[in-house]
Amino acid sequence: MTRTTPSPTVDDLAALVPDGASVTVHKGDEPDVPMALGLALIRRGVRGLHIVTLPTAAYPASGMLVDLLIGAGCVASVETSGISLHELGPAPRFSAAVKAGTLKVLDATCPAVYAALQAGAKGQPFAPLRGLIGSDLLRHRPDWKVIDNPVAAPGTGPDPIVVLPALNADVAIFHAARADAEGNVWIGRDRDRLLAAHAADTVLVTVEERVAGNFFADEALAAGTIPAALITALAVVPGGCWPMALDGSCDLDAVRQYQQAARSDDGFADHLRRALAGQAVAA
Amino acid sequence: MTRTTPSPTVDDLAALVPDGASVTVHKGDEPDVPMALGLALIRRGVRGLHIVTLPTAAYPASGMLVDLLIGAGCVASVETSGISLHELGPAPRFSAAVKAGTLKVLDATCPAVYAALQAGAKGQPFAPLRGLIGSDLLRHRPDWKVIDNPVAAPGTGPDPIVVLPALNADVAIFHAARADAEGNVWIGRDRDRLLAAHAADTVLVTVEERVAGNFFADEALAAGTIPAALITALAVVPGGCWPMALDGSCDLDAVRQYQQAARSDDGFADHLRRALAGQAVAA
Amino acid sequence: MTDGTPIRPEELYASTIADLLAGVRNVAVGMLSPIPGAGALLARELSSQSAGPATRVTILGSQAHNRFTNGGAELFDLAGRGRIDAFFLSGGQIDGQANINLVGTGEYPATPVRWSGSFGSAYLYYLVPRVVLFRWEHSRRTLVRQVDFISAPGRSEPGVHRPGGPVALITNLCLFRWQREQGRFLLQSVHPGHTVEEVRDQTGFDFDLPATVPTTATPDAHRLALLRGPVAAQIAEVYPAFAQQVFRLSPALP
Amino acid sequence: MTDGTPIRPEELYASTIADLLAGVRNVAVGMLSPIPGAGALLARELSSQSAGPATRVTILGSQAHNRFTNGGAELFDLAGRGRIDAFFLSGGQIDGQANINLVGTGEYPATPVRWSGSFGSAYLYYLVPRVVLFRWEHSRRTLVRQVDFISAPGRSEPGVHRPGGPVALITNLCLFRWQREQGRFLLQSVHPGHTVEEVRDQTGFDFDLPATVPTTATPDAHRLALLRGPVAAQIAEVYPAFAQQVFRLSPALP
Repeated sequence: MTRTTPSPTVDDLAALVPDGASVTVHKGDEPDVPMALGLALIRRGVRGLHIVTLPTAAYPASGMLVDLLIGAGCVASVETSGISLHELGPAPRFSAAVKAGTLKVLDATCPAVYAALQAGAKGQPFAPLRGLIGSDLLRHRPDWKVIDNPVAAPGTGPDPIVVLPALNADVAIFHAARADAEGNVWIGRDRDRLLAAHAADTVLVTVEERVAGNFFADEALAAGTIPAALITALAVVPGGCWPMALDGSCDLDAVRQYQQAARSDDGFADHLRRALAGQAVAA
Repeated sequence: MTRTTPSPTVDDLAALVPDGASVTVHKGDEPDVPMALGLALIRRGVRGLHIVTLPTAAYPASGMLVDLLIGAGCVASVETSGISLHELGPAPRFSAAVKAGTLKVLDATCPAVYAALQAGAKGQPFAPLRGLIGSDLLRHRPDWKVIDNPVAAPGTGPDPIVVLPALNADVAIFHAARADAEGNVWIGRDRDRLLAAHAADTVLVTVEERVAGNFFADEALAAGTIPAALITALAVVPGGCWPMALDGSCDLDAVRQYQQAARSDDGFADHLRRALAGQAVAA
Repeated sequence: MTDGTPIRPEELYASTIADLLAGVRNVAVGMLSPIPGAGALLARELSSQSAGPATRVTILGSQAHNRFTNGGAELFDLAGRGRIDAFFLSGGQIDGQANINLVGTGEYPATPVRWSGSFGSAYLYYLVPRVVLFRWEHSRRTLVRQVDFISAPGRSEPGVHRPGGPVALITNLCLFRWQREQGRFLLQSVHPGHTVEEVRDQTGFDFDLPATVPTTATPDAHRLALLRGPVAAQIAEVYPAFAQQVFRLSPALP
Repeated sequence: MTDGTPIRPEELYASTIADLLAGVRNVAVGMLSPIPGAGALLARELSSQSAGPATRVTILGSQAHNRFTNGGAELFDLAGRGRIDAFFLSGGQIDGQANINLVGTGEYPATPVRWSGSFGSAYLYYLVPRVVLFRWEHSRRTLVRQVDFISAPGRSEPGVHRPGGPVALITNLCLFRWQREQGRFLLQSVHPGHTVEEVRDQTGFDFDLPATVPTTATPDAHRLALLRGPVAAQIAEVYPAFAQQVFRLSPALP
């Protein structure tokens, strides 16, 4: 098939995220952080997002992405097991918003986010998970229920266990190295992006490059591929996961500069203005 | 690390399967059928196996493997969503054993086998699954329970759903193309073997060949790899999945000959004698 | 009849299946289903020539028509998510309530005749909106008043989560439409060369019978060309024996 | 002291951690855990020189020490299966019941000080048999009578599935052993240069105090050589800044 329509841009992708949408982002130990798309969302002025971190945003670039969206006023609530700038310290706008009470946080634990998304990806209504009982996480999550294990061996006494409602985000956003001509996206052994694609209704992906051929023609590549059928829209955005690089390294100086700036409202506003301008120039 | 012990043989692997063990085998649309290991189990005279097919053994070679084990008297019970010789027709020893009442069958449906094994692989006690209600499968599976969906929205009326107890087999057995020097096994995009390896306590693998290097050094190969830590023992058995070939094709004539022979007790006994003798010569 | 070759029954059934798949976005084809596979591929060819949405076909066991990368569970996961719009089931027995039996005849568990098993039916029949039942042999042996074992029921009690279910039953005699509200089959059309009486004689269950029953539409020249051309070539990858027999197509050398 | 360089606190803590991991088959190291990582790698080096089972180390964020191929959930799946024998947790606050708080101080949810979040603690603390708590800063600010938010409790009610839990708490002053039966910490040893009084003054919770408290054993020359050699080289892959600072090791050029 020949493509008759021009390739979408990050702004085309951002236009597909409605106000109030729930959006999954990834933990950022892989170059999966869709920073360019995040800035496009800010530029488009999206409001009221519910961000779900899969299961954290606690590596420098992922923490910075979520912190930027919070600081820019795009986010009403987050469900997360951790948000920070990793070894650089706390995420400043996240901490400030929590303190100010302007951000609702649904605190979770990593395997709970996975289990809920896995249930969502399967279309099953819930997933059981050990642990949690006696924690304040559970106490503050009325959506999580404790039931008596229905398959416990008879006569063994009560066996309380938590069940988590399935989680289906409206939108999954992530970056990846490359897509093929058919629109399949290669992610290697980072299965989390495949999980997010299965669990979300709309899947928006930025890639470094689009290559000829088809990953399914090579069984080695096929093993690490998200099929095109799961992807709603795809934009080629080289460097779209900056400050991460494709080798998984991160420009820590850039994140440090962000962290410095974001300690104050004015500093953040100034940083954001420059970031959006810089991206506009680059785009 | 240098290897100081000789590589295990299929018979070494068969010795690790105790009488009465539950054993997973795969559906056989990939060259994953451990025929040589199955014959070694018959040779060692294993008894009382509980075979779990993941989720069926309904391709020619997989159906033949399970049928051979049943015919040889190794199997007390099967949990399956389907056993046949695919387009060649029924699996003769399976059908005969059911009719004779000498084989207990736990009839299942494919996603139930997956869901139960996935729960087992996660160490969670059960998994919910839609469907099933009103079927005779459910009626004959007292281990499957119907509960009221504990996370249903209030005021929406009862929402019955089946929960399946987690399934952890004692042993997983399968064939694969190759292992690396560290003992990692490459399976490509056939995730079912990875699932079986996670869900079983003992994992016995035959491979066509062992290659130098490490699959984790190549992110493309890593994406389709079972880590060595999950594998209990590994034997190099070229052609270990015959009558399948590594390209996924199957020697249908061989399966047809088996099917003809296995229609009678004598024919089966004769076939088995020759198969074991032939393998002993080859080994 | 592109080349004057008579229409084969397989071509008639595949064409009828393609009609039932009109407008479908995602259709999956399970094991041992060459005719449904051909029907699905025909629907895809037709959709690519229409203004509507393209039909995507997944065929289990195919390399060319299988983009799954999450193991054998992926089909069921997608169905649970409502992402499989159409699927095919069959049965050793099918009854008038659209219950299907893939397990065996007589008293379970020591069934005198044992079939292979229920496969994914006890799940997909509930979840996939358009399930097409296909059973070549139309007889009182196969289409029974009540199945001996319910692998999957045709309908469910109120309150049971059931977005999916049967839409039609195709046999070598006719096409039945499933009436979800009434819970009964309706004779929609009789295949060329067969009669309503024959259907009535050979069917073990009651069904609704309109005053006039049309003849099942045969594929026109365009459809036959598609079936005998691209569809035959594609189905040969998974079902070489079928392709050879029906379309006289030998498998390509590797 | 292989080369006369004084023992650094990080080396003492890593060596103490290695003692706590003796005989462990599978240890996993989570995020932001360079000292636990060094301790685990030291335990692995020691195990490879002993007759017992080899210790396998998985370090999140590492390429060389990560064989996971099933996504981020694999660590938790393995823990659920009982296949992770040891793990490390910390806390902005830790109390005398071994409850840990990774969320923040004050009244939840608008915590005046907000930390990053609970990560996997509310699961792994229950499932992993040997959880080692490590918190560098030993003060009444960090070791409190009662945490403001329980990310994960130190113990559970009878009937709650809990094969795992804490075994010890290491700080910059001492090593506490957790007594599961009593539900209390016991002061096991005090680090060189520090005193029992200092520990008592700086600890916000009650703990059991034996009549005599030994000094924490410092790593011998063999251990120091391992730490400064292979362990330093390996930990530098994940924590280059840490390796540079503690072991004066610059990251290798790619």
